[in-house]
Amino acid sequence: MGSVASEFTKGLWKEIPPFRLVLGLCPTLAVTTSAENGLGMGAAVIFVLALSNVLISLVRSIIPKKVRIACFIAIAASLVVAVEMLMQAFAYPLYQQLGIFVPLIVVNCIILGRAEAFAAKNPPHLALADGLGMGIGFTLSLTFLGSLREIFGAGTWFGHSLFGPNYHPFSFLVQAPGAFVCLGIILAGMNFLSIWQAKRKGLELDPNFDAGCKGCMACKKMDEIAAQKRLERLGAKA
Amino acid sequence: MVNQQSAFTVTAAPFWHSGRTLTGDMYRLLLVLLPAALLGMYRFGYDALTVLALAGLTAVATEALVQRPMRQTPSAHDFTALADGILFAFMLPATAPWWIVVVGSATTIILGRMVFGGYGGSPVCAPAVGWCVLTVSWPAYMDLNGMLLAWDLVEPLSDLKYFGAESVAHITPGSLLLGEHLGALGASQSGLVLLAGIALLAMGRVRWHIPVSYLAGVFGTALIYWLIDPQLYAPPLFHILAGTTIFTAFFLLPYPSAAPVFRIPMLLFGLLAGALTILIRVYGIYPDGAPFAVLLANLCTPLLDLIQPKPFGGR
Amino acid sequence: MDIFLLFISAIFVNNILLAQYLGNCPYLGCSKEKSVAIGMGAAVLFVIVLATVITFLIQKYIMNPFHLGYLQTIIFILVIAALVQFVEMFLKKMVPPLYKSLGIYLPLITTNCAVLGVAILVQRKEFDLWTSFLYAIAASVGFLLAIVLMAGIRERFVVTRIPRSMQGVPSGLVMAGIMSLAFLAFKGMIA
Amino acid sequence: MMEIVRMIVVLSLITGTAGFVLSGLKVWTSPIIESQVLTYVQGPAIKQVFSDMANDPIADRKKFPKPGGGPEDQVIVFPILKDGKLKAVALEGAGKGYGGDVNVIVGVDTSTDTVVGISITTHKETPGIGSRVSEPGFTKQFRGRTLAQAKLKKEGGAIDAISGATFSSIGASEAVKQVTSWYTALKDSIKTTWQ
Repeated sequence: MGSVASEFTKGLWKEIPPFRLVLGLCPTLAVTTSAENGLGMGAAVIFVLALSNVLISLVRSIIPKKVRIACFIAIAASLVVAVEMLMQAFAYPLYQQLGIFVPLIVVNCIILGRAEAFAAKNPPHLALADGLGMGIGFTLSLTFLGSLREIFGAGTWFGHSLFGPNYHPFSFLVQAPGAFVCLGIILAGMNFLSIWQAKRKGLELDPNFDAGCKGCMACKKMDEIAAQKRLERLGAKA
Repeated sequence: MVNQQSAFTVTAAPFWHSGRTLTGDMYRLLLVLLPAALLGMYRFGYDALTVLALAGLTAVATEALVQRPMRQTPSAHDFTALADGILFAFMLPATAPWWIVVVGSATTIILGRMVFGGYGGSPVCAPAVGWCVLTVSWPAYMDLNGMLLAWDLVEPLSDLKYFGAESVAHITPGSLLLGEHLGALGASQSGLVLLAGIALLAMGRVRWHIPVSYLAGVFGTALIYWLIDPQLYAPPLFHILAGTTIFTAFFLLPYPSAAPVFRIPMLLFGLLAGALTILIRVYGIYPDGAPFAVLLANLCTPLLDLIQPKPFGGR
Repeated sequence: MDIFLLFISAIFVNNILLAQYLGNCPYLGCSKEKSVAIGMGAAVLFVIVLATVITFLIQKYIMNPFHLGYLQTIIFILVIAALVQFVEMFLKKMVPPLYKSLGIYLPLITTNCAVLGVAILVQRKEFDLWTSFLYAIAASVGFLLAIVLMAGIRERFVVTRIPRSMQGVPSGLVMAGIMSLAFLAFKGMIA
Repeated sequence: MMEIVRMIVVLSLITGTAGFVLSGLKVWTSPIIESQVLTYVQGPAIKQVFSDMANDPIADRKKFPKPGGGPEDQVIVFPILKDGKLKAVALEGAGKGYGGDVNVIVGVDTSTDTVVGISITTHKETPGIGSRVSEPGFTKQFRGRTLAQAKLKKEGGAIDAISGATFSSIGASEAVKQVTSWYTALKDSIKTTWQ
């Protein structure tokens, strides 16, 4: 186990959530139509993630193994309800903008993924560092993607016009298809960087670099199922 | 990773080359499109030439630029990028501003094919992707009527969309065939495009199933609507000759990697795209839905291709 | 006729995956193989319809009378989690063939945001029970359609020269973008 | 056995604590949320009706018992004051349109008992057809009408329904009627509250 600093900083670049660990795609795609929405969503996620990590880490020894997922969900859901209320009370326009994606933070794989992979095995101060780091990394990515889409897709940044009236915004980017394409290209860029770095340092490439959502149990299981099906088919043919 | 070319190399010598090459195919494609392009230039003037040249050039340059980091051997000499660029330019208004042509042409190459590994890997028709991206981004600059104000003619499909079937009743099939109306740069020269398509068929570069079933799909669906209410819906022949229908049938739909390869799937593919074209023209917000219909049909290609002939002796 | 419009709208115009961005994790995770995609799609259809109806009844007969609306998120997710567990046990015991084809996907569905998303959406849209039921079916059929089409295309990626850094999720995302672009053709057909 | 007891205890402990904390949070935030919602949903509509307001009707709002409603039902009245004196009030009513409720803010002048104007806050009507009830072409008709005139022509009022959007027009008109009936019932207590 690393130090607080290393647990914190890994979320900022080495394992930055939606770009490296492909976690929490739905809000990443849906709310990044502008930089401001990305930032707001990120703030809500920081709050939930950091607190849920700490709480889960605190109660990790008393939770029975069989119902641990239910406990994680209960804790995360309470925090999400709290965020919902706070957001309505103090940032109502943002709440309206983010819409259904605020309650959906609870099923964001990032929360359960970190709970399962980190908070349930580590002491609270490390869990807090991990949660904050991951949360801030998530916010940075969302703001980055939101800025990219807003600047080119609408010609503004945080609502300020950038290029003047002669700029014809490439509005493909702020529509649904643009979200997918933009995120896909950014992920490809991150992969390209990993490959390039590995080659330059003469290291073996992490064999899992494109395995998809690493922290989320669902995807791992999915690959197992796919492999199993393939085996079954081969068996049937032979 | 069973991902590289090695996936294909499982044969034993000797081989016999059919003589058909990619370069040759593209060369013929560009050649048969030349008359339609020339007529487009004659009708829309110098602008048309600029758009064609810019689109072709951008396509080739983008491909070359993207191939470097992808570590592919440059393949500008096989004309595929040029052909994609020209096919894309054929669907633009002749007066499209330069930046729209550049962005669209680059999108065609990058999103349409390079992200999937280049020509032959693309699951969708690349020029249709470029056209659709531009249409959802800058509808005003892709609006044929609005962009070609300097000409006294009208664009039949926009008129149909906004003013109803009466406003296009006076347009005869003959004038549509000759392209005596506003329209996309090359694609609206229906007569010459049709001749080009027939030439490709005759040369054996395109099989008849897709174009014929597509035109049948367009005709059939339009006929149903026309029979329901001839006052409200345009006649089927109008839908076949107006807009980019014929161009779509011969040049977009049979896009090599994106169309099915078996006979029955090809026929279904064409019919599906034809029906979708009319549905988009009747209900959608875009006057000419043909490239969208191409994309939608392309998405179904892998599923359609499941309808395969049984191998002899297979179970 | 309204039912027809509801279906067209939920399947094509406002597709839950391509226009509303719900359920993208399984969309990208399970679309590498057609058989897996069909299994996942069917399981999602089953769970979404069941969960929507049950959460609707809970909202109407338990939460509204007791003014517990603010606890919607927590109650819904716990109900869905319990429901999925229960369905799994029930299928295992009572309908083994169905369990064999759908059962393996069920544990993964609890954290699928499409399920909670549809349950909350029908509340926000203030549908009645019958409309909610139909909407749940339509939305999940849209999910099934998108994921099966995607799986068909991605199966072919195995034999193409996709650049190394685009393999896996990135090419899947770009393809999803093109699919979403194609579905924009239906825009305006139904308001 | 021990295991099951522990599971139940832990789960109920967690949910119990969560419920306790959340209900506390709810008690704290609900008044703030209410005024936020009013500011961002009803606020702009009130501003549209009364372009020259001196006070903040959202902050000065008062609740009155709903006429004909149960003991817990309440109506919110937004006062428009000038020099500390009541000039007009705004109330929100709802009527059933084509797609769902049409919510309308209605401003009523308290000295003349006429409608100052209406503004649609939320509706679920078909965009482009029923949604035209929120356009000035329809809402302007209510300006300056007496309470009796503020309904559709076929009901004996003075308002033209939008052709092709009859249900939506009826919904909006129902909402206005609801407000006028409340206003008539509450007029005296409103006037005594703000003088």
